[in-house]
Amino acid sequence: MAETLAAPATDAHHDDHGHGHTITGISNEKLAMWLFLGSECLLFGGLISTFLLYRKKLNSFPGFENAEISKLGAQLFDIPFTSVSSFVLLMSSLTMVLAVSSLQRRDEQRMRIWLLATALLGASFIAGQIYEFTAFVKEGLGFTTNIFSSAFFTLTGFHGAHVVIGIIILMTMFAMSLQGRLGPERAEALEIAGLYWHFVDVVWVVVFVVVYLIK
Amino acid sequence: MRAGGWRVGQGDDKLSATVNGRNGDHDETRGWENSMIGRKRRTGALATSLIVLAMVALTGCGSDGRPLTTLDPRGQASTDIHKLVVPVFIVAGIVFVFVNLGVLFVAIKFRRKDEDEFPEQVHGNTKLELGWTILPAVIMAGIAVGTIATLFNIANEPDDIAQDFEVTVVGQQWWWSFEYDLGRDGTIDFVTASEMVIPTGTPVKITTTSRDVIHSFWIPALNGKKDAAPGRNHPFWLNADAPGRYLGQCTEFCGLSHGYMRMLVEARDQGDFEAWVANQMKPAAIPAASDEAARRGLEVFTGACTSCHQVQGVNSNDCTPITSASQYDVAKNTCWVGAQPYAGAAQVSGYAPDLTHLMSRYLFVGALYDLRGPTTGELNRAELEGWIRNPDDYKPMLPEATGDNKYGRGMPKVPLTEDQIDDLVAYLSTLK
Amino acid sequence: MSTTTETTHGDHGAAHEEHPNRDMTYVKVAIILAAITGLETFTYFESVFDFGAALVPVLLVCMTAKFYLIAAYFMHLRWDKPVLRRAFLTGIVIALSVYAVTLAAFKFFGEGMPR
Amino acid sequence: MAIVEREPLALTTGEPSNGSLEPLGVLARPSTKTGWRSWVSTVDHKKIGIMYGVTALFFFFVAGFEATLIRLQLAQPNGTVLSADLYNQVFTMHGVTMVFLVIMPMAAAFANYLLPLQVGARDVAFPRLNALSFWLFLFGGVFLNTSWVIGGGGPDCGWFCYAPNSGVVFSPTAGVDYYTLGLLITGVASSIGAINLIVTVLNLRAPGMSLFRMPVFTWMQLVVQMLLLFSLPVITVALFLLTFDRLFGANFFNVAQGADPLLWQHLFWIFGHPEVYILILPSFGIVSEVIPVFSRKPIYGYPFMVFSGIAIGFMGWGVWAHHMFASGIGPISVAAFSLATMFIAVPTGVKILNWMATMWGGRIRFTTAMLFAVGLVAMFTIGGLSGVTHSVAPADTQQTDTYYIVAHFHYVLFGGALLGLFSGMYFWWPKAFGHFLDEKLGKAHFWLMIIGFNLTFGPMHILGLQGMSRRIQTYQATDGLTFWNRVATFGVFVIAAGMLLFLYNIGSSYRSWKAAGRPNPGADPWDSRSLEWSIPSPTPEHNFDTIPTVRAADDFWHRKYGEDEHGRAVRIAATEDVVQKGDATGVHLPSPSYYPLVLAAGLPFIGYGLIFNLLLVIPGALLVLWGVYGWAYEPSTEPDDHHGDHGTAAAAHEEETSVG
Ligand code: HEA
Ligand code: HEA
Ligand code: HEC
Ligand code: CUA
Ligand SMILES: [Cu+2]
Repeated sequence: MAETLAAPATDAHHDDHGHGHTITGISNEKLAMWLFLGSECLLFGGLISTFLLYRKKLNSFPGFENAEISKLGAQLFDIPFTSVSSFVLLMSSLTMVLAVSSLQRRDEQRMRIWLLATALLGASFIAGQIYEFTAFVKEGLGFTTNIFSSAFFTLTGFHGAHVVIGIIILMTMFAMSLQGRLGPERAEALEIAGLYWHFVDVVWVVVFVVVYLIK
Repeated sequence: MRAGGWRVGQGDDKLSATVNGRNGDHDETRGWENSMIGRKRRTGALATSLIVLAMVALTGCGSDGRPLTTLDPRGQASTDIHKLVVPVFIVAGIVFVFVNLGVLFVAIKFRRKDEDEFPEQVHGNTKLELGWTILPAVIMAGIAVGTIATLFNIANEPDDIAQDFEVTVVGQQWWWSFEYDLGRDGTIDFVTASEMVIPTGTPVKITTTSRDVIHSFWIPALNGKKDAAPGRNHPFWLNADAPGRYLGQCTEFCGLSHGYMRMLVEARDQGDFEAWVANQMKPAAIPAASDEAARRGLEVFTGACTSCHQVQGVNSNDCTPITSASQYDVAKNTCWVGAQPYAGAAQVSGYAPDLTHLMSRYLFVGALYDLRGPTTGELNRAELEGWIRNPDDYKPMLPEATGDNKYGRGMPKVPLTEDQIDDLVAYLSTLK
Repeated sequence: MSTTTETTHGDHGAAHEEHPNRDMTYVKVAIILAAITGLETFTYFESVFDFGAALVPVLLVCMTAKFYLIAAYFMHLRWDKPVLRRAFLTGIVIALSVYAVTLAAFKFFGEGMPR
Repeated sequence: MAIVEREPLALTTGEPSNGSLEPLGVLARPSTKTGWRSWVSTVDHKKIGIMYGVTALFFFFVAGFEATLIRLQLAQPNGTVLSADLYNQVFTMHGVTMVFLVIMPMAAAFANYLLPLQVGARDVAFPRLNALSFWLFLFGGVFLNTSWVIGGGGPDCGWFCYAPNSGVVFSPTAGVDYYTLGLLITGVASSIGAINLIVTVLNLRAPGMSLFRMPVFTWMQLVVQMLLLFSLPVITVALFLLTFDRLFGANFFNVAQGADPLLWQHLFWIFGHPEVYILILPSFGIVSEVIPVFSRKPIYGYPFMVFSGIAIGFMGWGVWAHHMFASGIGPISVAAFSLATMFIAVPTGVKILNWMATMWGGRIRFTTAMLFAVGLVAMFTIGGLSGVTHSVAPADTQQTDTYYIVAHFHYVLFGGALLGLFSGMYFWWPKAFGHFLDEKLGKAHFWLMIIGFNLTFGPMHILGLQGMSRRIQTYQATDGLTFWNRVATFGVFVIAAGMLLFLYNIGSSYRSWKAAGRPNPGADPWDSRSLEWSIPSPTPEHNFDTIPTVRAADDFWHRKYGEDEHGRAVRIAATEDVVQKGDATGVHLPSPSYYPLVLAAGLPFIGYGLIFNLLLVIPGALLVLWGVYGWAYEPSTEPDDHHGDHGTAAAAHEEETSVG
């Protein structure tokens, strides 16, 4: 048999340190989450582009330049209010990362507190969004009012749905932690949930600027 | 129902007779022999390409009897396209022959003959492979140059474009209307359906749009397609080298009767065209008292048909029947899309073909049926009666708003007696 | 917040060196993020300060900075394997280019939008 | 032996394995390895692959039947086989079914079966998610097809379903709702599958299997899954917008409100063009495996093959508007997309020529698999070249929406994708089922397919250039299109004969194999090159006794052959000595589960609920919840299945993120 074939495989590296037990050293779950987030960029990109296009279209649509209709557009935004809820969501990212950090350092008690704080901040963001939506509907800007409103509610609604799912994940993890099923050995699971949470925050960073601030 | 002898696409010699101009004073010699339909293939047009010739030979010679063929251009734009595509076909043909003969050759030459023999283990040859990466790139670059040149050539309006009028082509389920704007001042002067008439020689400025869904305007002999999309106005132009009648087909799937949505462009000499325009500008005359059948027909018509159809001189501006011709003012007519800045589609075709000069057309119902004999100009009474009697026999439509289908599209079956139908036809045949 | 750092670190010591304590970093990043958000919100009050033509660029820079900070620090991309960064970046790059081209095809950029 | 045993790997996520967690709910795990229960609860990538294949083949007959109806209707002018309304539904469902329920899942069948084997893994990264993908696809496909029977007929908007014609005003029946919701369901299936397979390929490669030692098939699938990952969200957006318009009165395609109908077209084709490369690249991969084996030469220019595949994947993102040359996007956009499209011919040409170069100087064995592979090279080229003529934008304005386009895409889809998939079937059949398909019948099948295919679609080039529009339910006697339409209709019966022969072949090959006492084809019946051939046929449940260590591309081949001084292959080891025996025991494998099935079964209910009655959403949502929580509380591996002596890299992972 040829020498080369019998020789030990030199490049069969077993870098089993850290989390990785895979050839790349990255866990399957983490890689999967990042791939998922990559694909979510295309989803939100599509929704944001639709919104941008239709906001501009509505403004140049004949008969829609008048004040009454534009009142049913971006003029309704309550920027100070939205800034506060953006800030709330931003801070939930901090509490999230602190929760992960706590678990990595085996401080489960603190982790649970941060986790709960994150979920609460997320929930207050959602509450703010519900308030905003109802205010718009009261002003006469419903989902079916015009192309702007359909695009606006769809975009922010998709984001809101992501936040809600995130809250459910966080609360599930909180419950698991209480059951003792989320020990430090599963810190990576929490980290991955955190990736999702931060991504949802990052999407809002974009939405806040592109939808609310740029006119 | 679709009697063969009446079909426009018929390539028979008997159709080569002269057709009299509607106004009689124009002895039009354009006739069928000048039209692309039934005309002999232009000699030499395809001789440039062996491969295309082979293909054409395969298809059984040129455009004979093929009113929609793309291989027989009759306008400036279509000719430009043709000149571009023929070399591309040749290149493709060469690559095709090369690859397929190559595969055949390799397959035969390198068959295994001996169980145990092993070929040389070649892993590749970077230079060679780079070669056949670069070579196609170079070929494609060549094609790209021609493509871009032709593209902008066609996209830009030609300098000699007709200045005295333009046409808005409006698609709707499942027929076309053509709104003529004389003087290009933004007001529509008259409207035709199914058939559009242009002068020869001069390119005509066209805008395509739609009242409901997306359609596509395509006269293969004259130019490529241009979609007609609701809420959008797409610039386009057409010209025909010679007088003739050029068939077209809607080519964007637009629902139930998409396959039955055709149109015809008729090119006329300048003078002939002007006469046609002058006639179209005239409102329809109220039938003389002596013509009792037509008079009765007009009554039926205003009762049963004017809710959808327009006859200038009969309908008012707001599309309800009027009593005198003086109430008619085309400039203020708001029933037509294009009479004002386009403000979105009505989403559903609430409009029906303008019938003012119905008898100036040869085809009707989506240019699918002969209204008048192509040679004789004689009314095809059976088809017209049949259509009025039961439109659904002629074309699948959804005229009735039923259940989920909230809006009707197409022409309904109007409950009429046979006598009434006769009277209607008598009236319609006065709409010269 | 800052106390978190010391206690947890003291408790568990060197056994978990693969998880360096970055809590202070996170807090700092959060402060910067908050500051940028403040600036963003500030642009809304045109009566106080008018950014004029610079408004959109300023906002976009703020947005990108926030995006970067969250992705790099909170999502650990700074410290994680490059494959993950590439997976995410591929998504972002495709999304940005594809949708930018789409909007351009609608004549979104520039003045007016002919129908 | 040379195979280095890989160390058993621990669970990455530290799922407690003390057995304290009782599986929850009524669906106790089946313990049988055979019978229908073993199929509906399986998480084995091989069984899932086979189920994908069977389902796709079934749908092929459905869509082929629809195609036959189309051809019968068009056999003569003013055909009366179908009404206009039915015709529109039939061609829509034909296209949708062929694309989403035939070619994609058939390619997924190969990906599922082969990727773990080719990279040297015991299963995919997330076996239960893999099962979920399959069930979602199956239920989505069935859901789509139930539109024929429940709810007023199939979608009637064409496979790209342009707005506003697909809006509720113009298509008031529920057909289009089936389209949007059905494609959303199958889209979720493909997205999950894409993530799963990418992770599998990146993470679970055997030691030494660097990226550039992976078989070309694996590479092409990797590109395909990346394309899916990033393109599916785009059509998801489009489908959601249309659904919201139709069901909840949104205005995305309401032109009267100022919406732009071109928005749908852009979103659809941003997905749609990558999609056509999603359809073809798996077949390119298959052919790149088959041709070297039967030419007894390595693939010519491996790096070029890989990079051209990647290049096609990337360029595929920049050309979508070539489907919109006539749509009125303006000359500058048209010019840009026209140029971008042309240059896709370059990487594709590299592939064609490299395949020819692989055969060049080889010792070619014309097995059925090889015939189909060579058929692809020849036939795909024709389709590719007509594609190039479309990319010339001004010319395309004469061609678009005519049968010339129909000819183009059938040449690339049938003459490319489908022929490649058949090649793969004949090639890997013994690996999957332990017996060959009959070669004589196979060759007859091939020739019937090739002849029938050219008879059917060759004339469409002519018809299209002669002005026959697509999607017309009939044409006129005076259009001069009758003759070639007749030929095309005749052709489809030749194809159908070929397909019936294929069915017969499956049955008769099995029977004669049984009658002959089930002879085993051996691990490596074709003298092949990649890892899946180093393990017995049919593949044992645990795939590899020991995970191999890889030293080169075509590692398995190099265990059998060295090279002499003339570069000729010389045998250095008997095949029997280098293949694995498949007799390992106690390999730790993921346990079967019913929950993927339960979860997936909920979605059609939600779909029907949205269409008919929101009350139906409740049982659907309950099924989904049951699935999710049953799943979350069920350890992916039974504690008592834990034998521990052969860990596996992948199989035992708990997917904790799947809760969300
Ligand atoms: C398997 C799927 C598949 C593949 C691989 C392709 C490949 C290509 N396609 Fe095709 N296409 C479709 C599936 C596919 N297509 C479908 C389904 C539609 C219609 C959708 C619908 O409307 O319903 C469509 C429609 C379509 C259009 C729109 C037509 C229209 O509607 O107006 C265009 C336009 O440019 C196009 C172009 C191309 C090109 C340039 C390639 C290239 O990738 C081809 C490259 C290959 C070669 C060129 C051959 C080999 C090369 C050589 C041997 C090298 C030398 C060659 C030269 C120098 C020329 N395709
Ligand atoms: C992979 C994709 C794929 C495949 C394999 C096919 C296969 C076939 N296609 Fe399809 N086709 C499409 C994808 C595909 N098609 C798409 C995407 C469209 C566009 C749709 C749209 O416009 O929206 C289309 C459109 C399309 C049209 C245009 C319709 C129109 O525009 O009006 C036509 C017309 O002839 C056609 C014909 C055929 C035929 C005859 C086959 C044959 O090859 C089928 C052969 C198979 C069988 C015959 C079945 C197997 C055998 C049996 C079941 C045995 C029993 C047989 C009988 C009972 C007869 N197809
Ligand atoms: C509800 C509306 C409606 C009514 C009422 C109606 N039509 Fe029509 N008609 C249409 C539509 C729509 C078309 C176009 C059909 C097509 O080609 O798709 C049409 C087409 C026609 C055409 C062919 C026009 C052409 O150039 O193609 C004639 C002639 C015609 N109608 C006559 C009549 C007569 C006579 C009546 C009354 C008895 C009538 N119509 C009543 C809607 C209507
Ligand atoms: Cu109008 Cu097709
Ligand atoms: Cu494409």
